[in-house]
Amino acid sequence: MELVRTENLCLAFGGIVVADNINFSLQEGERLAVIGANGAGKTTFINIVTGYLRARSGRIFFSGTDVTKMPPRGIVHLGLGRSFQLPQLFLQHTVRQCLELAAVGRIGSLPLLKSLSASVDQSEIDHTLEVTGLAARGEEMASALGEGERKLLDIAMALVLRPKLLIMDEPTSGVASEEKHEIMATIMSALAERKVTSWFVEHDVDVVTRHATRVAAWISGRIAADGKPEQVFADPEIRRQVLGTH
Amino acid sequence: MIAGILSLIGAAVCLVLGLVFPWMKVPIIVGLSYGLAALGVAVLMRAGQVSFGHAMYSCVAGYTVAFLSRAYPALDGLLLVLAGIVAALVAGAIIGLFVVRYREIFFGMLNLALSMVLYSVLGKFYEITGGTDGLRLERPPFAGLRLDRPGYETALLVTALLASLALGTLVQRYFGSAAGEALAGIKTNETRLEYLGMSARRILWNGYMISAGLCGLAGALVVLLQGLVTPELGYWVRSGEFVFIAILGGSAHALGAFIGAVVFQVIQLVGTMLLAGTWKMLLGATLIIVILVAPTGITGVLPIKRWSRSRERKLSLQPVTGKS
Amino acid sequence: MSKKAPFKVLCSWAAVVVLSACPSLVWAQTGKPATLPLGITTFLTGSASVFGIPGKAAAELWIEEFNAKGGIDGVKLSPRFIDEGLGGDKFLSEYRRVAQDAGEKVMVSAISSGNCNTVAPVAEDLKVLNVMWDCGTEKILEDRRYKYVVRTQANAVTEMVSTVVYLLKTKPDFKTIAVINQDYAWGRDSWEIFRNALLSLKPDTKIVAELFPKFGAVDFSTEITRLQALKPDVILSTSWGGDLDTFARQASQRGLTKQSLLVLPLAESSLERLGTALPDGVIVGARGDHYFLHPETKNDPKHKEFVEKFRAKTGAYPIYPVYHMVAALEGITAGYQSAIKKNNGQWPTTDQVAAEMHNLKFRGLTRPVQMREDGQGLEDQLLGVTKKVSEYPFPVLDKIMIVPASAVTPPIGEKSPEWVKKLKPDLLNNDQFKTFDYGG
Amino acid sequence: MNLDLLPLALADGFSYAGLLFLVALGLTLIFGVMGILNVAHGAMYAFGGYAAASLIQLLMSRGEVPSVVLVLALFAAAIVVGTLLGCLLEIGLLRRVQDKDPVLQLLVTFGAFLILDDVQLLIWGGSPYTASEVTGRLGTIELFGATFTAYQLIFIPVVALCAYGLLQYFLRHTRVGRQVVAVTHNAEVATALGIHAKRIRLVTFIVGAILGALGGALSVPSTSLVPGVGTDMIVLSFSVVATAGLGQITGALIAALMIGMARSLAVYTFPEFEVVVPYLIMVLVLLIRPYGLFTVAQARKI
Repeated sequence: MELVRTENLCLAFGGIVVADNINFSLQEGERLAVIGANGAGKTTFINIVTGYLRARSGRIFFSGTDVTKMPPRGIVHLGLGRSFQLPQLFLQHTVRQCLELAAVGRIGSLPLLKSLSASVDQSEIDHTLEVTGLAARGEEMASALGEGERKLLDIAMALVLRPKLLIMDEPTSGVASEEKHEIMATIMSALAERKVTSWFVEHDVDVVTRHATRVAAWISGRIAADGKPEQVFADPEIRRQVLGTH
Repeated sequence: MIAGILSLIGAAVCLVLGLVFPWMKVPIIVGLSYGLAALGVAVLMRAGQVSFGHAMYSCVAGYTVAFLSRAYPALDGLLLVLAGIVAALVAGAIIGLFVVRYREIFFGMLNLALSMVLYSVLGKFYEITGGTDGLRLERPPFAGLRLDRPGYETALLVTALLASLALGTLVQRYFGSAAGEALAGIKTNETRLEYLGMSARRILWNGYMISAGLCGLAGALVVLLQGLVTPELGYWVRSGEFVFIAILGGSAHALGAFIGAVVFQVIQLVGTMLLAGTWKMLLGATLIIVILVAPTGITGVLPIKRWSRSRERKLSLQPVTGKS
Repeated sequence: MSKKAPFKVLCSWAAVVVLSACPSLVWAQTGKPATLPLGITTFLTGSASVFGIPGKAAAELWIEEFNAKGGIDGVKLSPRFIDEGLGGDKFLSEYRRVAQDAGEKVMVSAISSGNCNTVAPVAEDLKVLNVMWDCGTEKILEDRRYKYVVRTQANAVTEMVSTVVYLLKTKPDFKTIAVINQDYAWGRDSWEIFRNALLSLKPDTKIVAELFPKFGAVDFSTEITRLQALKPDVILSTSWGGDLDTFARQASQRGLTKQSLLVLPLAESSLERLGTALPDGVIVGARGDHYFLHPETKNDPKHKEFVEKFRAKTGAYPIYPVYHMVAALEGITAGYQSAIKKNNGQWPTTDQVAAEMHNLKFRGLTRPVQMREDGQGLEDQLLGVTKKVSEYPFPVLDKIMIVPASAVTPPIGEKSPEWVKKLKPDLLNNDQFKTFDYGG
Repeated sequence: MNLDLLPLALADGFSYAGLLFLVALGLTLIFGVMGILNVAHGAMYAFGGYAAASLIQLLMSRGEVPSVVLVLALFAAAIVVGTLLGCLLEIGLLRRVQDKDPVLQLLVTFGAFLILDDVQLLIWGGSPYTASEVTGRLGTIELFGATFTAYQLIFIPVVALCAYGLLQYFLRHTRVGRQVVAVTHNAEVATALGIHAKRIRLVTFIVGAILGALGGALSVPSTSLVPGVGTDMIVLSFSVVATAGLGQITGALIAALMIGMARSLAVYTFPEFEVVVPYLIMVLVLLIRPYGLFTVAQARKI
């Protein structure tokens, strides 16, 4: 079924158009890779879809519900997880506590007295630590993690919410290229195991071709090309503008 | 657990001191009330927010106590305390709705402004509030007993001690709980909280209520002790003293607020003896030194922090199944 | 700890019951002490330190001399000063620390009516003699009979009624009056008394404005502009300290003093500071018959000598809080001495001294003060109008009138508000009101 | 109140606003550049005032002094006090907490304030200080049938406006001023551009401190200083700065006028509200515009 649909989504900051009348749709089970130069509007689009930014016009649906005016937390409860280009962690908590918080989040904002005794399924957290390869770091402070591990923790927190769709903003940026594949592999297997639809921003063509079933190429606030990786990468315009190769 | 034992010992010491040297009762009760108020401020510090107007909740509670007790002199002291707390909670709930939208300096300043409004209004409407001289109240019955001053003060002392122990434990539990962890999350990353499906404002609002209630209790106790309430109880400098104590003690553990309060009282005692009128100098110096040397406060540098961390985990997030 | 709590409750309540059973922890009196500690509360900080610090200086000066002369029957006084500026709970803590320290002691407290309100019941409960040395509120001693609390100076009623008397005698023909007082109990209560007294003695007076700028205000421009627009014949202000200085200065700078007659019952304490800022003809009071040029006692050696010593110590002429402090100390020591006499030479108990303090005549530096059974001191009132003279860099008081307290103080058992309303105009024809001209 | 009193009220509000603005200006400048909300600013005010009063009394004791000298003495006192305290605080204290969380920085200045407040008590004691001579020299003005002192009605507002103009010129048209602005926008970049951020911060703080001290110095001719003047002044100027929006210079001018006028209108209409007015305005403004009237808030980058 259809997970995300946007209708005529528009947004501009000052003069710059960051979302130019976007009609976009994402089906359950897809693995979408988003490519495009910096400032093309990839992250902005994610921010709009996840409710962090308000579109000037247009509508957004998530698994059938109109979420145009919903704050992120509302959409999250409908089953949308998100990770960030700069990992958004609780640096003064331990890795496990971060995931525990995510678990609490899934229960939802509790009334005060309930939350005093709210308990969390640790086995779930242990499992998530396993699949994201953070099992060994559970008791470390999040601030002690390396860049790659931070990315993983960022994603692990999203996973604990058991999302239908996980949007990952450059999950491998700032990671040494030899690590990239390994990290992507870990993530994708974790997602596959839970049948989570994925949508990730990625620059590395290899990574994209290896993990994506669909590619959307962004140019200045528009989706310039959308389709199977081989098709999109075949398009010379895309090669020039997005990948900067000939 | 060590923290718990420490607090019990502390409580016992206070009680003994109060019974052996009657004049000590007043400073001890005042000290405990400062501790409770600072505990309230410390709750917000967990979320990285510092309020420079929380004395207003002491003030709200204090005047509630005074008005009630003047209207119904037979009303029991314990009931008055409760009434005070409730008033502070209600005020906190309403004001909280607005101020939780603000962070850092703006949060601090808005609280400051609100407390100054209250302070000025109380000082102005002489017919109702007694102006800057405030309202006096006769010694009410306490826990059903008609007590003379020594007995009454002992009763207050015991009440203050029990309240401090109970609330200290509760707040410590709260720090360790899901809500408490989320509260601490506000300090580091609100965006993430939002993307975990939680409302930072709602979490902070809960914390704000708790802090208001604690400051209310503190105010009620002081007013019952001195039989007088004045707007000074809500002046920004007093709020500043709450913050001072909370910073001094640190927000790593609930015990911090009370340790801070003890230090504060000692500074005041020593200061007034050595420097007479200029004892606040010592406060200033201490504050600066603490921030330069140990910004996380006493509980931040003492090993007590680690105990509490391991303790929090056990307290709060017990595994439903499997290992921890 | 939740397990331990109930047990704690038990023993704590046990403690409560025990303590409430035994009367209260007063210290058994064991004969003559080595020294007699005096817990003196005074403003060392805040705006009221204009009174507090001279008061402290006076106490130090007087006690030093008194001890040099041998103290009370060999017992030396040892003052312990408490800052009223601490305010509220902190002040109370300090007061208790001194008041409940081991051994006999006398408390001399306080300047602020608010603090007097706080300590009076405490002292009574602790059975410690407390001498209120400067606060004005008459309510304390009228609302309740105290065994251990006395006041060695006049109260607001005596002060205000005598001010009304003086005003009506010097300017009988005014129509309108405005008031600008500090916004706290003294400012409000003193106006209440003044207004009622004035209206019962001169019912046709019209009150055109009642302004209560906040206590410690630093600018009265707006109020003064308003008063200029209203043009009242008389402007009353019972303010003191920085507030009074600022108001008086701005008023004379902006010519308000030319337009209306200023009545400043507390201005004696500002005369020297204000210097030439205050024009001639302003009515000034002294909260008692305190004035370093007191027509009857300015040449009295005791008074004269003290004024000189005080100037040498502080560089300023004594103001009324200084006289109040001396009066309090003279009163206490006189109380002890006559109690010792009655006790045929033995050192008296606090109760005996307290009893003495309720019926005693003693003299500070000016006219003697008569203590009444209700613990209220009868202190005559001195007022005058400012006059610039060459001898001093600030105005002196001319057309001085000394009003005997007995004529303007409600009798024991009478409540001031009613009594003031019952005042009759023939009060003004009282022949005891002595008047003196400057240099006369 | 009847309308013919309105001009009187406005005249009062105008002169009151002048002083308020001077103090607020220093506070907001320091925040704009250093991101520090300087509680010790109240101490600058008090020290400036006491110093000016002492200096003038000293001069007066030396026999006849021309009015110009007296007026200059006010400024001299403010500049000396501001520079000394400014250096002391910035170099001795604020530098060490530069990269700490703003609230901690605020608390450090609070500590400094507590100390300075008592130092002032030790130096000048408890009795009121003034320098009313100056006001007397400048004479009075008849306006709408009331007498005003030229000092309050004209001198203070003029000085306030000059201070505003000079500061604007300094920031816009001088090298150091531009550097200050650059540091305000982005200290890192500014440093990268070879601007000596450290020095700029020092300069700014001193200028701010002088403005605070000047506020105090200009208040002594018309008022009496008593212990605790600083304490009230801080919160008052806070409310101006917060109403305007932290770091907003022109905003502070407008906010000061608003509060000044509102206050004096209150004295004529609801005297009871005189004291509450500034804080009421601040609360209302902050509730409607969280970051003050003239600030535009920016979203957090993720």
